[in-house]
Amino acid sequence: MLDTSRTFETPEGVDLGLSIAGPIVRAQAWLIDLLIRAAIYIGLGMILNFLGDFGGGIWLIIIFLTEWFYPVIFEIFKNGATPGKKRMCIKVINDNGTPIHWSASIVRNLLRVVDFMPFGYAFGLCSILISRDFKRLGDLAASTLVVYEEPTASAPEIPTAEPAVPRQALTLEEQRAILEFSERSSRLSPERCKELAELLEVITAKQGPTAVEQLHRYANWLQGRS
Amino acid sequence: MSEETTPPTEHTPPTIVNKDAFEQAHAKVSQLRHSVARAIIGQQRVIDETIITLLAGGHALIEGVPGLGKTLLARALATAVGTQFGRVQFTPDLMPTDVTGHAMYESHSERFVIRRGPVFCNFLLADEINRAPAKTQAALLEVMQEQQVTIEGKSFALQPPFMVLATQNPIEQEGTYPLPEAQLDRFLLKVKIDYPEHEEESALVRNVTHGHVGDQLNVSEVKQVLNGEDVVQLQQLVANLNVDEQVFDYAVRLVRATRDWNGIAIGAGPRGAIALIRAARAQALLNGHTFVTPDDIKTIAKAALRHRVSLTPDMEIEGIHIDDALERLLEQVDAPRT
Amino acid sequence: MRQKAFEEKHKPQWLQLDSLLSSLEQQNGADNADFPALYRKVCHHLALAKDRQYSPHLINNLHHLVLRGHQQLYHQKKPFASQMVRFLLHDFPASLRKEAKLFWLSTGLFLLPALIMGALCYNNGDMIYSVHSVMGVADIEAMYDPANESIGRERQSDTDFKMFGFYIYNNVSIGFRTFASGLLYGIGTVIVLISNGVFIGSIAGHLTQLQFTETFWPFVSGHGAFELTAIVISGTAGLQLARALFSPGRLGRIAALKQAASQAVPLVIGATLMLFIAAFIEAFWSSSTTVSSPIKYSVAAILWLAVIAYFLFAGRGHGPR
Amino acid sequence: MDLDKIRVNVRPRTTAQAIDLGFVMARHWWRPLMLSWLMLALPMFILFHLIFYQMPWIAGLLVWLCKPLYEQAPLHVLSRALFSEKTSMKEIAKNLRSIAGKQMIANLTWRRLSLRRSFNAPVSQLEGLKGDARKKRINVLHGNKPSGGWLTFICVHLELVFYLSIFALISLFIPREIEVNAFELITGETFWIILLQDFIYLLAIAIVAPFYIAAGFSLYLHRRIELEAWDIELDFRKLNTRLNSQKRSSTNLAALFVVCSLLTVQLTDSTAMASENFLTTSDQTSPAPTKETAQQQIQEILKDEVFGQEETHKVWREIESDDQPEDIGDFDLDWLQKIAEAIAFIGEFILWVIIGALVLWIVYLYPKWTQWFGIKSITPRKKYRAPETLFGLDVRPESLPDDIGAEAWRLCQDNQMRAALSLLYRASLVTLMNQHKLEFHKGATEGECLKIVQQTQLQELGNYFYRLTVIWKAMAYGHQAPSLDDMQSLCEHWREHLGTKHEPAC
Repeated sequence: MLDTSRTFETPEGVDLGLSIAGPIVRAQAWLIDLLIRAAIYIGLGMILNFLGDFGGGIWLIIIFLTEWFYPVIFEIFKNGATPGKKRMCIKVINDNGTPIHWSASIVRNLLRVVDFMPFGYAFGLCSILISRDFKRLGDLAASTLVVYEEPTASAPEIPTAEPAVPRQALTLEEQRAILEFSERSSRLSPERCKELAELLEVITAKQGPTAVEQLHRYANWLQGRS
Repeated sequence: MSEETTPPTEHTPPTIVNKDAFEQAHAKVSQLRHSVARAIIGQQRVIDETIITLLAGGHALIEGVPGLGKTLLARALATAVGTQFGRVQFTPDLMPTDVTGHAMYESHSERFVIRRGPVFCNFLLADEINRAPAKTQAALLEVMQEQQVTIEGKSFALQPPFMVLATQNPIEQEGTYPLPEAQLDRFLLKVKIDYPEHEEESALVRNVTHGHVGDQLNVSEVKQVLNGEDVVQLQQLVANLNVDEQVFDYAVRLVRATRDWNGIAIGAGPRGAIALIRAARAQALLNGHTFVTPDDIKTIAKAALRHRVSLTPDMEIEGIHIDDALERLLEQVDAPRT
Repeated sequence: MRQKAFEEKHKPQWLQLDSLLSSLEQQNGADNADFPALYRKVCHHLALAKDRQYSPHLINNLHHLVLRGHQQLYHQKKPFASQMVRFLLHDFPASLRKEAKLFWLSTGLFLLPALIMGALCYNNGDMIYSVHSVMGVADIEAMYDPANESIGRERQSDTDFKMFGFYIYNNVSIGFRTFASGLLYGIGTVIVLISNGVFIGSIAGHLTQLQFTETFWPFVSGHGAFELTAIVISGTAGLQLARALFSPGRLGRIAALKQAASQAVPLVIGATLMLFIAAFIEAFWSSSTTVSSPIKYSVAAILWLAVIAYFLFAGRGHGPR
Repeated sequence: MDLDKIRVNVRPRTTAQAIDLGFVMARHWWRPLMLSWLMLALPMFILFHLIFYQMPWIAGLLVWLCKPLYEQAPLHVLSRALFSEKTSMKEIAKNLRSIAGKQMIANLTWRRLSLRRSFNAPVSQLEGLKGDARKKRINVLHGNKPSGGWLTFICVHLELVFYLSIFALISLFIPREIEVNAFELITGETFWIILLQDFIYLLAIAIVAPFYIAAGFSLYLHRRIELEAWDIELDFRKLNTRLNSQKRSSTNLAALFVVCSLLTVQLTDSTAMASENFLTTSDQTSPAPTKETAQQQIQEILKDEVFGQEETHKVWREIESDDQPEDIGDFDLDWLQKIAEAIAFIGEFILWVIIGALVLWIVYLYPKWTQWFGIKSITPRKKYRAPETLFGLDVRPESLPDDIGAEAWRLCQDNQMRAALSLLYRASLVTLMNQHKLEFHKGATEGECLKIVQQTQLQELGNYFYRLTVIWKAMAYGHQAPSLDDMQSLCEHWREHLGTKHEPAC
């Protein structure tokens, strides 16, 4: 099965899944960061321009610091995400699932120089395309990952219906499928709902919209509504 | 939390400790000390603290560079108590099931057989616990807390007495996984082993090399002086030793002082005080008192607190160790009032 | 247990963990004694929910909670300031001494071309044109020409600042590149080291031959202690990467590289700090013309001795814990 | 073909994650995708350059224009591979015309610049829809959150990145002696150089193509997974199979539903009349490698902030232009200049002060430094001040009665053992502190006090104090009252050991 997620077993014996972020979304995040940095440089440049050489020196120092440490600072203090990454809902973590720390962040960001070579992050791109976990060279050296930070979704409501007990014993997985059907039914077209529900004629013994209704009733029962 | 004994409610009338039973117990403990000390030259404080942990029914974390006789200590103690000894060398590739045990399919009998891991013993030496990844550490820590092992959904209670001696190298060494601070609480005491004094060291070298081929550890000098039941009885007795209100108060004040002590970033939690009292009771038995004195508290205070507090950055910058800070704290906190 | 009942029974604990995590994430979590136990419980809930195939959104939410908990529990918080001091007084010099062989290799790669080019340029006035353009040489000559009035004038503070910014930007970038290009099997590092050696050596030789010693040597000797050493240290770090790639030993290449990178970090950070110091000296001290040459030379000698002593002796003990 | 045989983990994903899955798919089936792409692209490249060898820039333009044609075959391969079906290259070659020729004119003309090309391709190619039906289908699939635009935008830039990178790499390996630089390679005008440019362009788009196609297809797939709940269908079907295991064949018939609609390859030539969204404004692909356009477009794109990695260079220019005072403006800014100079001067001063402070600090910390440097340091002695209370006892001399022994004995006879012992113990401490100048800390316990006393040379005093301490501790913490005899002895001997010198002081 091809997938973009990696699972880690925590010390507590629970599997945690993380979705690895690929090149497109990372490029988008990088673009946003680039625009932010450019805006800072231009804005500051205009202000510092009035201070002559002194301003010029300060400006250079700021550019230097920002160019090298902008990602580092955000990754350490802002939970692994620069503003661009935050906007794209991705963040950097260590590849054992723990938050990124100083030395890893510094390694992965200093090695941007190599990733950038020979032009426009070409080496980094090749590395991302080839490596299993979308890692650029900096990520490989620092053992870091870029993953999606999935926001918690609010609970989808199951259409209320009179609970009914399924006629046949269902395995847990099947119960979950019925629950999921009910949860997602509002986002499916009615025809498609009907089609799906009719697949389960063996249990519902019904056709058409009543089959959908019947599945909702099972779902209500499965969820524990009395 | 099985780790904690219920602290006596206020104004507990002093329980009457049977004098004879106590004298017997004290004698046994003294024998134990001497017996263990035969194998381990010097390091009397380390031996005492380990015995205290045993008597208080806790677990000890021993810190020190390799080669200072940690394994010997655990083995000597196990021999003296006449119980089963288990040892696990923690390595980066150690799996939780290597510690706890696992179910194996036996093809000829066509059924699953539970292979018990090394935790099924009375004394477990978890060597270099910080070399194993967090997953394996967590497995051991859970066993320590629950005193039972779950394999394939079945629970197996461990036979008391059960004690874990976990050793760790100083954190700075490469390739270690430090125990999460919040989990260190599970250890009653953190024992520090330092290099022995000069005479002690030469005695040690003589002892190890005399009449031996190779450098196997020599516990033949150690005689069995107790058995498992004795230990359980001793633990009972220790748990019933008298603690005066003032001593309780002293322990609590010490722990509270760690929380707003200038120089300590994170103070000890309530479990710190509980650990202090538990260990002090055992210390009292070692000293031959039927009651706990502030001296007992003070003697074990550093061992009971050093893994529960952490220093502020500026203290660390000044090169002050946790023990120094605790020492100052102990000097400053008033001993009990009468 | 049905999902609804399960949710109702454990919801308070989830909410508690959630708020605890929020406060921990804001780094003001005061008392976290309950945290591991609570976290463990919720882990258990997640495992149960997965096992009982409760609805995906519940599993997702619990998963998210556990993920945050995992990140907090195994997060290593170390105070930055003490780490920094520890780094300066122990880690940095100690890790350089550990890589003494590579350091000397790096020094050789830098120093030999510099000496050779210096000697060649000193003996042959035209030699410099083989590595520099005519324009470049003219610029440099103009800069250090004692007859040139502009260098005799004390520079203003604001110019100093501008140069400070420039030096930091330029030097540190060179340092970083020297390190990072070690990832190309060391080729980049070697090229940077040699070319810097050639560049500096040729200029030094050429200017000495032109008798511009009064302006050139006092200028470079002071900050050179930090700057040249830092470049060589960056080179050492780059060579560490290269070594991991060439002879990964018993590890895989990637694993060896990771290990080398984490070992090289102290060197890179240290070199950066040294380049900051160098930029400061270069901008505010070396450029000063009111200070006479003997003073500059003696300060330079002190700085060189300090740097050497630092790397020889600092952090020999156990280091602060 | 069966949904059960699908090779990806079917679950709803966000747009970005769908694209990522596309990249994973492309990586996994890299070889067949690449081969089927080259199958058409390479011959056409050669063909165009043979035909237009006099105007190679036209050939380059055509190579660019025909990109959608090459993408049809990989898409076909991918859609079959997804359901575990292998497609041999021979098969493709045989059906090349029917696969690649589908809706060719539309693809190469008004749909050519669509930003959502790779998303929409499966609709026309795999579902075989055209005209209004296709348009409707596309609208349904995109819903209210059309996707695929960013994918195309970024992939175009990736092509450009690879294109320029290859040049950069080449220029790295050209020895200095040969006076050819990368810039001349990019801007050169001779046939061979343009051919080289075109070939490098082909390489660049070849690297990106499989990923682009697969990512677009994955986007399309996930919209359908979301709209049609494939994952639920899979589960339901499994459930059905379990309950109807005896009638397995019939369920398999039903299983063909989704898949058929997805993968029907209609072999009729398409002259689609669809007037779909036509995005004229997009800069949809990278520059055609003709000499003018290439140079011009590269310049344009490099101006784009997206490619602002050149910003460092901009920086340098800014600084140099800083030197020109005219830039500041016509109005008089001398005062500002002066302020700046003042700030700079103060700043420099502050920096020196900081340096000085650092040096002082280092000197101040010297003892600790020595420790860190491995030299044993001398721990500074703490200052000692006699405490006023010890164990909560008032231990100032003034607080004591005159005749301690007698007073204590009186308390004993009143049966106030504890008070008596407390008095004796307290008085002893006071005497020890004041007469013998012993140091007790605030937090010193009885045991520690005893140790201090025993360290003095006063053997008898030590013995007495030892007895007192033991009895006191048993009383205070063990609630064990001492015998009257013991108390009497203690009270009587108090003066002998501790009282004599104390008396005159009072």
